[in-house]
Amino acid sequence: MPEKIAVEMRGVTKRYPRVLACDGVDLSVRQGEIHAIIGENGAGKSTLMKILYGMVRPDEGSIKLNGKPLIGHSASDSIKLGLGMVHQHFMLIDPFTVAENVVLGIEPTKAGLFIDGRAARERVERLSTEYGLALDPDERIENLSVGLEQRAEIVKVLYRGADILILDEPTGVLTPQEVTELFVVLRALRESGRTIIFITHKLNEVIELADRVTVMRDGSVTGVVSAAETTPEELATMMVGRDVLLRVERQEATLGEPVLTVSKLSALGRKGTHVLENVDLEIRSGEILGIAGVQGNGQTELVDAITGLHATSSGSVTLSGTDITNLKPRAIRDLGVAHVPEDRLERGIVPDFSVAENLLLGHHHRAGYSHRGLINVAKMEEHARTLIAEHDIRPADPSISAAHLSGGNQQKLIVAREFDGAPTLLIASQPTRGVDIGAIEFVHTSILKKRDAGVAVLLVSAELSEIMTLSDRIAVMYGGRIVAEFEGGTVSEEELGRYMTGAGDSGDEPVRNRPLDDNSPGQAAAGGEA
Amino acid sequence: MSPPGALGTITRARKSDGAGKLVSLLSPLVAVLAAFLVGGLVVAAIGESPLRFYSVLFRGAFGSVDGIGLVLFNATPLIFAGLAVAFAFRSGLFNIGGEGQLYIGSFVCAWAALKMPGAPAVLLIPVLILASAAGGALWAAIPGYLKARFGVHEVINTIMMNFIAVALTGYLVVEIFKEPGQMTPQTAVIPVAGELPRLAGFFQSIAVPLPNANPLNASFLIALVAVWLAWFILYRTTLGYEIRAVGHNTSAAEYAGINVRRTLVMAMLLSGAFAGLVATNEIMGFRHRFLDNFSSGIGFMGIAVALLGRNSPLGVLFAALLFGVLNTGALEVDIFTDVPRELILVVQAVTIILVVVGNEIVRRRLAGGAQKRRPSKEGLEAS
Amino acid sequence: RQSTPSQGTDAFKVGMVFDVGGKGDKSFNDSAYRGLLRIADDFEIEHTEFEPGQDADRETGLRKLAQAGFDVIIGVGFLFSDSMRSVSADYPDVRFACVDFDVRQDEVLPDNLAGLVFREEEGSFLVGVVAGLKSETGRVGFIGGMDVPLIHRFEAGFIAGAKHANPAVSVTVGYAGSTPQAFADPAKGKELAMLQYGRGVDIIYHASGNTGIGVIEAARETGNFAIGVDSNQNYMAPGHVLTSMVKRVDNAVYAVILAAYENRFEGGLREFGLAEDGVSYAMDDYNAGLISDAIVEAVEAAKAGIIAQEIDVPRE
Amino acid sequence: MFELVVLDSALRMATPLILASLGGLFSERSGVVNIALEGILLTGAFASILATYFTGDPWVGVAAGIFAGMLVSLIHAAVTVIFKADQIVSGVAINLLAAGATQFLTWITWGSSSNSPTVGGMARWSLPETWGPVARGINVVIGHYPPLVYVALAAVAAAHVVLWHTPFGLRLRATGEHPSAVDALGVSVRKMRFAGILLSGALAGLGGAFLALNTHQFVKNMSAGRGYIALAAMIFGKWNPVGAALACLLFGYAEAVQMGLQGQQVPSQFVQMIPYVLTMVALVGVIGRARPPAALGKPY
Ligand SMILES: Nc1ncnc2c1ncn2[C@@H]1O[C@H](COP(=O)(O)OP(=O)(O)OP(=O)(O)O)[C@@H](O)[C@H]1O
Ligand SMILES: Nc1ncnc2c1ncn2[C@@H]1O[C@H](COP(=O)(O)OP(=O)(O)OP(=O)(O)O)[C@@H](O)[C@H]1O
Ligand SMILES: [Mg+2]
Ligand SMILES: [Mg+2]
Repeated sequence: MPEKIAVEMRGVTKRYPRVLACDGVDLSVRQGEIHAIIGENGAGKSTLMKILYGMVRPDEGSIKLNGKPLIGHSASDSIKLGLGMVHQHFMLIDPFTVAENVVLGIEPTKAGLFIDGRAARERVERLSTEYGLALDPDERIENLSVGLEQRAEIVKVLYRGADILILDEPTGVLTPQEVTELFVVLRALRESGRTIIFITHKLNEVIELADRVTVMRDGSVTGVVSAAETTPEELATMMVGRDVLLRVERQEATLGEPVLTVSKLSALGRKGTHVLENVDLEIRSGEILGIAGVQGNGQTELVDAITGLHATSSGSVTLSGTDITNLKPRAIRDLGVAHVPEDRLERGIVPDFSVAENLLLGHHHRAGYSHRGLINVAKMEEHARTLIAEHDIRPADPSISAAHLSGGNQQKLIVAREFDGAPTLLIASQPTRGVDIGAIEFVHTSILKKRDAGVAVLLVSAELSEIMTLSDRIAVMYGGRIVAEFEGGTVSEEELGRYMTGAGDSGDEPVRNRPLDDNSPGQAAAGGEA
Repeated sequence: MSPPGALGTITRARKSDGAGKLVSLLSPLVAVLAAFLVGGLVVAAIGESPLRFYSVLFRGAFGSVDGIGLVLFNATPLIFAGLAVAFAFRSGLFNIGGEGQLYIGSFVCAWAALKMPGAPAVLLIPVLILASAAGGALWAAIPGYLKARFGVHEVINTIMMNFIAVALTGYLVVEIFKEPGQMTPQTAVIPVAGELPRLAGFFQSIAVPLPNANPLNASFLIALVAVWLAWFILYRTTLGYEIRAVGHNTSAAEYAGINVRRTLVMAMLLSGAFAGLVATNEIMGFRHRFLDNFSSGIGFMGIAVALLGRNSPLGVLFAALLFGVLNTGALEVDIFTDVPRELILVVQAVTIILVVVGNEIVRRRLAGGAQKRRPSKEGLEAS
Repeated sequence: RQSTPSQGTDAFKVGMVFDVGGKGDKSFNDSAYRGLLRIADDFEIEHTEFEPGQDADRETGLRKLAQAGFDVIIGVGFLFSDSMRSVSADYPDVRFACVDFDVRQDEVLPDNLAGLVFREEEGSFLVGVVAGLKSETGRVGFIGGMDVPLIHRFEAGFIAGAKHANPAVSVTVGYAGSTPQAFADPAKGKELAMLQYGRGVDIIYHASGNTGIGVIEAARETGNFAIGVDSNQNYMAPGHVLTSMVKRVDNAVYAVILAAYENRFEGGLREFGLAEDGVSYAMDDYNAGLISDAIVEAVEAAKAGIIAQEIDVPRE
Repeated sequence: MFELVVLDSALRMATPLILASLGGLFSERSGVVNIALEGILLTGAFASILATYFTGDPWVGVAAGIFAGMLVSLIHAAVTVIFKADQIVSGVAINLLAAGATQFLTWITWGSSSNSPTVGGMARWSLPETWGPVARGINVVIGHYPPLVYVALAAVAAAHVVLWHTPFGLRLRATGEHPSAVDALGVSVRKMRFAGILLSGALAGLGGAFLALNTHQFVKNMSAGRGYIALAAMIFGKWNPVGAALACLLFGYAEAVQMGLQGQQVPSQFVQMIPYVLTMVALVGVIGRARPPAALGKPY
């Protein structure tokens, strides 16, 4: 096969106000290959691809497409040149049909004026049969599953005649079954001569699918390797810049009484489907339960159901013997549940509030801060100064607005607030998402300190290494159910991965690597109610 | 909860540091000056002297103690109406219904006064102030509730309720409460005990020669208290904290255990109460009865005032004073120059447009070092 | 604003504040304005006029004029009644006149305030006679502006006149609304008239200020007749305006200013009826062909009867 | 209350509402709230009388109304699309501006800030009678209403076709739903929004022209809240041209009935409330939840 270069990026640099998103990046993709780009959160992968696609203008650097230089191109230029991009966040219009989404912008017309609906439908059908992307062109996007939405995105790109496809984290939101199907499609596309650039965090996928891999860290490229000649470990080292697993000092757990007992918990999602099904969990005081799973398998709903933010349809949640099922969020908080939410900006902080005000969020009604409906401003500021000092939040100014803190410091703020006030149960959802290494270490140490102080911790993370490092016990969620449960340190990353992808799913009962004892979730729940 | 509103979100004034703060304070000032310039150009274009135009305008407002009294009098209802908009804005709601709320507040005020003919002033005045606030609050609570409970956008509902309030009070005053034997669609005069005192006497006693006929009355003092109260509620009470939290980030508020629905309804209630207090000036202080259609858009002007005041209570006070100056001067201009008063409306409108545009420009300039937002919010919501 | 008064000169100065509907309504306000222009022409009189922007400006505007040394200040329309009472009390040296003053029972006006009121029912009676005789369908209509006693007088006189001429005639009545805005809504006036014409009415008398412009438009569009009010509106749709009930606000305004100018102004209520030439019906080239001599004779007979108090015209 | 005259009246009164709500529709489908409809109606009304007054041709007036509407909407477009300022605030300011500017210009042109002189109206459509009885028959139909009534009805059909059957309509709706998706496909969001807002101005300006030319005169504030009612009708009609037009007809009918009911015991104020109360009830969900374009009100 002649080695023609499809995409050639040289010295691409992009500066954002506070970050150097891409720092002199070189990327070379051969025609007809599947080229993976990997890197941690914020490494600059999406930015690089947006630059290639013409949605973001680089500050420096040059781009060549099939040997021809691209200068100041726009997204529509890229489309004309045969570039297509499936974005990390899908760009589909919910109330439109698949066909309408596909043809938008290049509509087939009758009499040069009206949209030719039949032609649009036929073209979509032809494309979907050709590449095995089964899709109903007349179905509205809002009725599609995520996997089908992604197919629509791919058809959209193919409709525009793309021969270079960029897929930004296509598997992050897919079920394992859907991932397998996607890979079939991508291989078929490669067979047809197309070039594919594929961004992912999952190293196994890279090894399985890609021909070559470019690894990024902190905005620069740390290596380009052939997938056949590397291992996940090697890739991970290149990604993070040192040994993969973070080593944290941890002592043996001293277990106490059960704190959280979740029993036969089910909940419905927006479309009326089960997002949680018969979930059983138990966490004792002084114990960390880690929940592993691919995003979108019910972890968010589980946390929300426990904290009163998502209504449950059946089952119960018990906190130290008190039934808290479907209580109001404030009531649950007041019973000693702290919660580091998975989405910092969406939930964790009020960006326009000052740091001091943010540090009061959720505690603001409590005695000491609030008296007869009045906020004790002096107390609020004193509280803020203490927490800022304890957690080294920078800059150390309680009056600055939280929007102006860096992501890591925002996360520290949330951790400071939620860890304060002696919780009995601590729920930490993606506690280190998008934060720098230093902050990660700080958060991990804080979580362990809480555990050692006898707090029950529910840790939800997409980062397997995080789960493996911190958890005393690990549960795996898949399709809204707990499919497996392990003692910490008794299971390998591969094995976990197998369950996470549904591969180890044998039946309704979760797999456990230890005999069910007296403290099995079901019985504990019954005991709690008695 | 909190489904996306029918009309989307409101861009919020953002807090900015140091030099940014200065620039964002200066930008409305620059906008006002630019709007004056536009007005001057129009005046020149129709062949009149802009200098004379503005000198007449400012003479009307500042040329005499009487003029200054009129400025304060004209500013009073705008302070209330502006506070109503600004307060609701803090909870993320856009209350366009000040007009309707002040009609209902005023009607309830007049009605309560007529129902208590023998009551002494010490009783009647507080009762009427509360009645005014309650009337406005009640009217505002309806769209607030519909927003909180059904997610119906408050903008449409408050507009609808403006029309309904005008028709309803029109019906009540024309068909039921009209002063017998009179043509004017107005109620009878409220008892003297319910009247707020004019301030002329007080000012004369401290040697400020405010004429007896000047309509400035104690309602202005109530307005000043209301400014303080609005600030105090927002920044010093738990409720205010919750209102602002909901306004800035609804899902964070929900996560923090704040009852978002209740907070929205409370914010609207208080907002409507401020609008209803317009009655203290119009009914208790000045007209001493409810006159059909008396307002001619005070509620809508409140939107402009709030905007110009960047939705802060103190800002509302200053913006209302500016509009008071313009309205007072407008009459003078109308009578004593060949330029019609409508030009002042144009100046006010241009001011608002320049202020919002200026805000955005300043925000974008400042955003350079400060923005920490997601690159693509839309993408996030769609996926 | 024809001549902007120079403050501080000794010239005799008159200020006029208009009603809702404003200058250019071709009706009530314009009639008052004509009176002002006429006297300003006849004598050395400076004058200024304006339309209040907000309700509170009614009173403030009157005060501003009084402070600025105006000799006579005229408020056009009953909405000024309250403000006139209070401002005239504050400025006893300035003379005030209010058109259509909304007088209270047993009210005694101060020396410096003249209330100018008209016996509109008498003029309305005459145009009612015209309508009663002219109607071919036997159905005539009345459209009022704001639903208030003042306008009820027009309605009552018109109905009485029509029945006087033709006892079998039926009268359809409509009002544009119950707020002052009802005098300034020609779109609504037109639709109200279209409805009446559509139901067989062939002559409509309007007493609705600006709103009536729409009534006259509807007459033209449907080929029917309208009867104008306040000013002579015959010219507005030649061939379709049968006549106009002219309310001589101009004469009243002229007279009251003249009295002040000649230093013989007296406060109190001044009534203008047929006898005082305060109301009448308009005959000119535009409607000469529409009104037969027989009709003119009948109208003149009714007029004589009213002046002689042989015909009793109801007020409501 | 189904007399022909009442229905006729309803249709005529619905006409400016229909045009304005179609205008609102194009703007909001592109994602831009248009509270400025009220001011655009008013400006269109003023411009149409001004042009008719000076040219004597009401059709020139119509063109002027459309043009003026577009001019005003251009301000809205600039403020909201280029400067990305708040759309509601811009609309409120434009309404204030339109009220002041039209009165000011009326005063400059005719010396009264309340009223213009009357101008010649628009002749009804008709074929020459000499063409025989068929022409006369056709005239009964096409001459029954003022010409712009037919134009408005045709505009409803045209809007439906444009929105649902043309590439432009698809892109416009897509812009209102998900602008970044449209952007990613290389379609300019800015252009689509400008187009939507300008169309909005043209249609509402036409509505204003009807309002004024039908009464042959400009009167201050003659839009009298119709812009807001049109907005309500658009929502009531769930952002669909046909639905919006039906809602306008309903509102027009309520008003006509109110006039027709005079003399009977229903207080007019209550009949006046009908459209507003109906809208509120409709929004709460009696006729199903109205779903606005997803990106409505969000600057892009
Ligand atoms: N529009 C923007 N404005 C400011 N900063 C931005 C913008 N877009 C991206 N960034 C920043 O640039 C850096 C790189 O972001 P990018 O989205 O490319 O990361 P990524 O590698 O795709 O991460 P992830 O795996 O989380 O998707 C991050 O620090 C991000 O916060
Ligand atoms: N009515 C008032 N009385 C006393 N102090 C006030 C009043 N209004 C505002 N302040 C003071 O001025 C400060 C600035 O107020 P402002 O409402 O403008 O804040 P801001 O910068 O707009 O904040 P944000 O919009 O983030 O809430 C307040 O924090 C308060 O201390
Ligand atoms: Mg990315
Ligand atoms: Mg502020």
